[in-house]
Amino acid sequence: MAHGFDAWILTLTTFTPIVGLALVLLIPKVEEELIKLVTLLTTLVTLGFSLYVLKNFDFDHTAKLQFEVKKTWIEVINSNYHIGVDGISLPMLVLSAFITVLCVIYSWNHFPEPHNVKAFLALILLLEVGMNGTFIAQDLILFFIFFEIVLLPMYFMIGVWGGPNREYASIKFFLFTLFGSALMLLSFLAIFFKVKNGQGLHTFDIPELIAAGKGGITHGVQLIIFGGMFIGFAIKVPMFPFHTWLPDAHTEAPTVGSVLLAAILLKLGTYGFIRIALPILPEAAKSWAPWIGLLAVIGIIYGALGCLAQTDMKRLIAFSSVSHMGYVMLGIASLTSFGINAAVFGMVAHGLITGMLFFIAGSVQHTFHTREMSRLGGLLTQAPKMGWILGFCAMASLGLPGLAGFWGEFPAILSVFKPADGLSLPVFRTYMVIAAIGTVLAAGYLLWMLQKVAFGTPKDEWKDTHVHDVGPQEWMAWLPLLLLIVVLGVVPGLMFKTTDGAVKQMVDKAFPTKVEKGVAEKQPEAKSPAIYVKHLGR
Amino acid sequence: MIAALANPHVDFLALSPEIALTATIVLVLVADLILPERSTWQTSRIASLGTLVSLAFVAVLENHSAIHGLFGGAYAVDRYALALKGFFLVATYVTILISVDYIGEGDYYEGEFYFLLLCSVLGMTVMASARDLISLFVALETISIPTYVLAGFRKHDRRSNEAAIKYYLIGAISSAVMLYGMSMIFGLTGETKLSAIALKVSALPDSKVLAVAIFLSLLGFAFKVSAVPFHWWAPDTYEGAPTPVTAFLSVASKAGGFVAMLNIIFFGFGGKAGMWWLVIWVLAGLSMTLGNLTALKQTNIVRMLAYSSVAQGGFMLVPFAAYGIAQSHHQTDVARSAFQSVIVYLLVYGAMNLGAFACIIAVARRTKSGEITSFSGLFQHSPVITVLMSIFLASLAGIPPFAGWFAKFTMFRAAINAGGWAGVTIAIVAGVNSVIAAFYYLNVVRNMWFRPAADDAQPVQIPGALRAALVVCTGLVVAVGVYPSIFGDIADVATKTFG
Amino acid sequence: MLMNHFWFLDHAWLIPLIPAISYAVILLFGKRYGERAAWIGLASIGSAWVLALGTVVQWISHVNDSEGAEARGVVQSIGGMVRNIRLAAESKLHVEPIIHSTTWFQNNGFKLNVGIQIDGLAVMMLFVVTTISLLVHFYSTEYLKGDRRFNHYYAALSLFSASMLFLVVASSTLQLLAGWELVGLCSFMLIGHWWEEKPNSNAALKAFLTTRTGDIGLLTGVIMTFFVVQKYATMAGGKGTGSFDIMKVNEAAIGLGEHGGSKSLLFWCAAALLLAIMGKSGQFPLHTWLPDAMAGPTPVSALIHAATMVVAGVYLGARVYPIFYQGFHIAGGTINPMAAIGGATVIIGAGLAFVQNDIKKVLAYSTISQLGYMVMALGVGAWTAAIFHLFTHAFFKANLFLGAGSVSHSGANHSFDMKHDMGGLRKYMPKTFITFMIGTAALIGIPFTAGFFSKDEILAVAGENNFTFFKYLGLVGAVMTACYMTRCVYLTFFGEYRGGHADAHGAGHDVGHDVGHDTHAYVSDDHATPIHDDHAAHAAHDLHDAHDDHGHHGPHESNFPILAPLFFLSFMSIASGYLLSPMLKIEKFALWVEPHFGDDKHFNVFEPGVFKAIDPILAVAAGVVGMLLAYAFYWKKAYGENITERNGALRAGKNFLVNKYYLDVLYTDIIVGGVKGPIAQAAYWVNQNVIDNVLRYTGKGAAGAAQFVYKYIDQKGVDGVYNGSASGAGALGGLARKLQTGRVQLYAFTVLFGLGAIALLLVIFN
Amino acid sequence: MLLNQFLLLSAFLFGTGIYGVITRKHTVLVLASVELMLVAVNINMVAFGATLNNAVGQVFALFVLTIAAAEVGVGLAIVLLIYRNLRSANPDDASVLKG
Repeated sequence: MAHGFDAWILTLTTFTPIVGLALVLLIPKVEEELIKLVTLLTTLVTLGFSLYVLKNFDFDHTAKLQFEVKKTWIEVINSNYHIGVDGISLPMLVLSAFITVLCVIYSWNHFPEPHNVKAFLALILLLEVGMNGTFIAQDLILFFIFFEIVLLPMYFMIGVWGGPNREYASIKFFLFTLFGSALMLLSFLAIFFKVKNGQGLHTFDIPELIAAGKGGITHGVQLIIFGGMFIGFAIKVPMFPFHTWLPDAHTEAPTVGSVLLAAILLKLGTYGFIRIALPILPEAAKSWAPWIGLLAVIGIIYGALGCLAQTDMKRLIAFSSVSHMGYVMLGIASLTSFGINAAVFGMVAHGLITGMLFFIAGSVQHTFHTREMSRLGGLLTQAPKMGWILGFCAMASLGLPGLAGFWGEFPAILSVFKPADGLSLPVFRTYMVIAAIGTVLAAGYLLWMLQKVAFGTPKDEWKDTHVHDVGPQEWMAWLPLLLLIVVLGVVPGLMFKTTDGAVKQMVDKAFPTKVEKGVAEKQPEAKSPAIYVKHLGR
Repeated sequence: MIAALANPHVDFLALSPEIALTATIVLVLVADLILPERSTWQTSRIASLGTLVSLAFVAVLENHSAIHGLFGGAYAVDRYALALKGFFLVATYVTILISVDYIGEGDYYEGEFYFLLLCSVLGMTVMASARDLISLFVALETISIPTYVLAGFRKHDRRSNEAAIKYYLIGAISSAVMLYGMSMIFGLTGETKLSAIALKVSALPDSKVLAVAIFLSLLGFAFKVSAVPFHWWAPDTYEGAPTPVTAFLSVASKAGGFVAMLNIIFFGFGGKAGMWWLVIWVLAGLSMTLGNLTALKQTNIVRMLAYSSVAQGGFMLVPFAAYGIAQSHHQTDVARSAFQSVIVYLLVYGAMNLGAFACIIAVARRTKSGEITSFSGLFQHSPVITVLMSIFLASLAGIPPFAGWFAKFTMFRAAINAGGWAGVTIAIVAGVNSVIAAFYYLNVVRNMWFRPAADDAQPVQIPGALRAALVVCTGLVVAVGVYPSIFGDIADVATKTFG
Repeated sequence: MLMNHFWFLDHAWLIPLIPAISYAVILLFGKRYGERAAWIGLASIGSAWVLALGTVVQWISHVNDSEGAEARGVVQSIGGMVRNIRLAAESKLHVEPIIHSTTWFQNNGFKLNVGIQIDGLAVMMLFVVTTISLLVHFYSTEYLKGDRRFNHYYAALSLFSASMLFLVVASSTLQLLAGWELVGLCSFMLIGHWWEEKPNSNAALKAFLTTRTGDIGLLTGVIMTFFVVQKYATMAGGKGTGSFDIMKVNEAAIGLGEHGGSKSLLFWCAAALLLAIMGKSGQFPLHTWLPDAMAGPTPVSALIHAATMVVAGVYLGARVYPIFYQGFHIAGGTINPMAAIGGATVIIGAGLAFVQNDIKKVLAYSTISQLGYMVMALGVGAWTAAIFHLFTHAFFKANLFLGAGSVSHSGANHSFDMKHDMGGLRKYMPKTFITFMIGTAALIGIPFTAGFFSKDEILAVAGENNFTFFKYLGLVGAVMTACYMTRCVYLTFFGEYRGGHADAHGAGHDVGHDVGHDTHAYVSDDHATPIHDDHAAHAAHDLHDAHDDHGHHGPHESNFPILAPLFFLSFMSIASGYLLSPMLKIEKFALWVEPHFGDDKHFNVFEPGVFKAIDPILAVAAGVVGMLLAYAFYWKKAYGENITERNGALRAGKNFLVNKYYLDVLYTDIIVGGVKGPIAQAAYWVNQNVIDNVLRYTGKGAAGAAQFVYKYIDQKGVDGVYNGSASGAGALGGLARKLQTGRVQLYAFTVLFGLGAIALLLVIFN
Repeated sequence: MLLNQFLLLSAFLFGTGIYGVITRKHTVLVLASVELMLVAVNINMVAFGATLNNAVGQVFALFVLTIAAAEVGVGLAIVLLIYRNLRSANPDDASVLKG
């Protein structure tokens, strides 16, 4: 239990945007500059809080829940306001606060069409509350609440400021996620009634539920409960059969909307798997794992094929995130701590890279007023900086070693080579090969896009128009992302160090590997000549 | 038995809320006669004050720990009854607030309006404490008859008359059938007091006649709650009647029906749950699905809300079914929690619906039309009312952080808690229905936010009383959404009083 | 401190770092320096070269010290190669590599170590890469003068050198993979240097995607190496974890190979890595990207597609050789996939080189063929020979490429079309001619040139390890190599200067140098090869060089920055051969370079071939026969003043041939005609239509499948279900609305009817 | 035996009442048939009260009578209203609200 300021820090990180929201609502619609300033200030303060959490986070035992606060919230249903951060949720929390600040900076003079600054920034702040909250919630109901709070602001953002087909896209996004979360809620309730915690009480508390273990639910029922949660999270990820809302939502959403959607909202699903589905119902997870793997792999290939068929640049990037999230789910499906570490890394990396890609797509649309690749071309000649950044992000996205994308995909593929005990090796190894083929397809559609948009000479439509290259706002919004992509790519240790402890503890408890009988404790030195490093003496 | 009737010991404190109400009714009547034509709006002031006084009495009784009983238990004023009386009175107060300007601006008989309104509320407060077949019947009729008149209050408008006649006829038939059922119950048990009936009924073997008797007596309330086979009157009456009356009908009188059902089932037929839970289960499923499906294609907002209230009625019946399932397996604690969730849903539904109707009235004052398309582009020029309307619609759809999610949550909880194939299937049907419901609620939101405004649209002004009503409703919806224990505890305390 | 014997070896990590820094500097400040960006590149690669030399010297002294007394009398000169080295002693004590690695990150008990591993192989590669890169940097200052993106080019070149050196010093397979992909990226950037033209960016895309397909193998292969180590560690009962370190991987491979156990993991790992080698080193069938990659500037082709990048595959093979050795049972002498692919590539590469009219394409196919040799050598267990051939090939192939560049740059105003714009250039460009001839000689394997020693070594060891089939395959390859190289030389330097109308050509040097003009020139060609390859790429990209202003008045000798590298490389093409030749009993190279694979008493693969007189003679004979055939075909027909008089060796060959004149006619008609005619045409046709199109069609197929999947399955199928259910609900709603008729008695009827029905049900069931 | 006859009578009356409500084309007669149904209920009540020798039956009947009177009063007022507006007492004419 944290006390003093530490107890408040997480609540502050989540609810400062509400304060900002109230301030923004009070300011009349006309003073746009003031509104922008207040919003930027609030998001910066929230980022400051999250960085405080990062600084004071005790990295030695990342498994332990830190900054933990547990207050009664609705004692009728024994659900309490239990929040805390550990190795898995810390990176996501900081990423969420970080991306929101960048979005506010980027949209300084990039406001989409109906140009209602006040409402737009208010929605971003409300969105941030939902996002931050989901990552710190340690109670099923609290998680559900924040999971759904995110829905409305995104619905309005797509609906009011979206592209031509925005109404269909926004309602589709809304209903998909609502259906998923309805089923998820039913599963939460089923767990609530089936599992008793230490004191023999029904509880929604995630750590207690994990500790309670199976709690006497028969395997069949476990499968159904996991099924409900699976659908709820799979829709959000999105995984193969439930993904059709994503391309529509992304193509119609305003730039900032699709950045937030891609960077954070998609991660709620995978985070849900890691935080709730896997640890609470390990047996069900083990019997579901091959199917999750199958859908993930289909998602990779299906997403890649989807990209190859696109003419709209942004829709192509949207399909690419279906494919990338396939890798993240593949990592999770392996049920090994290696895979899940890769999944968490993949979530952060995908957030940064695809967020950047959407930023660029937004700027391209802002300058060329179209995203049709057939009409674009020769970006490198007209706006060289933007062209090179697009190239850089394409390379990061196809998983070039040395950039963040690689550490999301490679360990995931590696972990599937040797999944947790009890999972069939041949099946998962075929997944591995397919996923590897997926990397080629990824290179295919990304470079194909790069060639169509960046290389070649500008179409005569734009031949003479003066095109202004990357502006100051854009630089301020993009530079941190680019730096992070490189830093995480070169030094993945930063991420793996934080997530390793928490993931290991979760996996060892949920999927204990059968230790060979009677193994000598001391690892016998393999019969090889001592490899000694020179210059001891000299 | 006769001796008891001779000089019943009357505990006036227990009756104080009803007395206060009656006094207000009389006052309103007299004021209407005395006051000159111009200042008849004073009657609304008196009516609202009277409701508040009665509410004060309820509060006084609330912290009186002792349970007051009258007429040998036929009229119990316990925590449960007080909670519901409080709800009815608050709902009425908000309805009055809503109708002050509506009635004032339209050419209506102001005095009579409030008189009828308060009579109906009196019926509801009596219903809350009724533990006897006769008082149940009398309370139900006291609620219904004034609303028949209120439904037809716009005398020169064909649609209002039509609403009244339909409401009247179906109402009369249902009460007749209910009485027929009650008479058979009386015949079988020889008792009218619910507690006595409960003993007798659980002693009786499962006979066909008993099953039919129970069902017939339940049917009257199904009409009031507008469960599906008996809901035909609701859409037409809601559309025809003046909007404040519709609000009153959809919230207060529907709640009255539910309270009656609660009383008769919980205190009367609890023992024989095995016989009637399947019926309620079917009613719930039908109401939800048909209500939601028909609402999808509606063009008139009030008619859409009518079907939505039919569907919400269906959602509220789910805990009843769960209660029935639990009782048939003799899990009393599960039954009690199902009972609780009905009360929570009731309270939340009341706040949401009244808020929604308040917004519709505010907008209709300027657009003069109930069509959904008339809402298009509202966001461009009057953002406040748009945000409020969106909050209520989102809450009706059950989206956090508004109160609706907690109502839906307790409903799901009751269904899953009851368990078994019945509980789970009804839960899944409810889940799918809540998604369908979200579609048409959001259709209105879509109109308001995404569609361009008509060029001649001016901003919506919200008069004082309506503004107060909106503040109350929004405050409740958001507060309960963020901190659900407000209603959660009320329901918990209410159901603790009896076993 | 400098004098510490191992300073260079310890700080070898500096070598990749310096070019990386120069990349960053040029990228950030390039704009301000303009042309002078080249000097930053040159300075960085120069210092890297000096460091590399330091490592070479220290490594040699380190090896010799551990040799003990016998190796006295070794004369070492820092600058040039060792001239006269006395024979080393027989007993070979293999020296441990120097490894410095730090834990990069930890993930659940598994530590990823990143660092440097310096041993003979690495030192050799460091030397080759830095030397060639230095020369190319110097060469490019002249060749690309005035190019629009001059500093971008130099930035990419430095990045390439950095990543290649990073790959070379890698101590773990994962680090090797990182370097491998970075090198792929740089080749993408450099091939697509003039990305305005579609063909160039197509070529760049094709190169990246084909190598990327190979990288599937690398990705899965590296993963398998991790589990090979884990299997070996846990096999001995230990609780060890997997690791990517190359030393551990090799140990585990040897261990698993020896102690039996399931060979399938090793086999699949070897197969996967072989796929990677095929992709990167342009082995059959993934070789089609290499000729297209000639769209890039010539120095790039010289550096990347001749000397360094393409050999990365062979380097990988050498680095984790035990995996292949055990995985493919190379010791058993049976035909293994590696040798088979190598052999096939040798023949196909040589065959295709025959029919090219573009000098760079010829050299590209010849590189493919030579790479085939190296892979075949690895496949037959001739580890040292393969690496030695890599060493020598880098020099003479770079020499040839730069020579071709010089010819095009000054001789044929930027066209690489032998048939059309060249011929008789030896009169105009004597120096380039001499260096080109030396390079060709080395390539063909004329005695006492580098090629002769290295190629001969491969064939000798192949024979020794009783892979006789591959030995003769190699010989046939040698014949064909000689043949096509002579043809190339003849067309470029002998006969009349066909670029006659170059002046007019020169004059009309505007941008309108349309592509169509080139293609029709081939109609008149005698064997009417339907060359529809991407020659357009060359013609198109020429117009970039066209803008350099130095007055184009017909072919003339290139200036110093172009010629200097050529001289150095031709010197190396000869001198580098003398490091390892059983004939002359010199085994210095083997001594220095052979790696240390743990206790290698069972690895007989490293014994340099026992010298048998027959082998060199055979090789020489093959070379001479090949040359004579081409000579007979061209010179005889051309009657021009021929080369043989001036070159002693050729004169001897010619006299020999003249006596067998009639035989000659037989040869020309049957063999040359046969070889040149149908086989080559068929090979080329197969290559263009089948393999190349297979790749192109897979691309198109994928796009087609994508269209289908997206249109039908995604939009119609999956989305259809959701839209369908939505409209279905709507329809149901419409229907339900009809129930509400508005007639109150009908309502009453339904109420009472419903009531009656339910009551009836209750009666029945209760 | 006596009770059954009463119950049969009341059931018969209840049936006719229902039939009348559904088919009569004049609203006032519909109201009359509703009254018929209430009469059936009263018979039931009184019959049970008598057999069980319990006064509550009659008390209930009295309540039903008074409430029925009030109900019919309101009903007739509404019917009158419709007649004044639509000039016809046929319930089918009052069906503008539908769908």
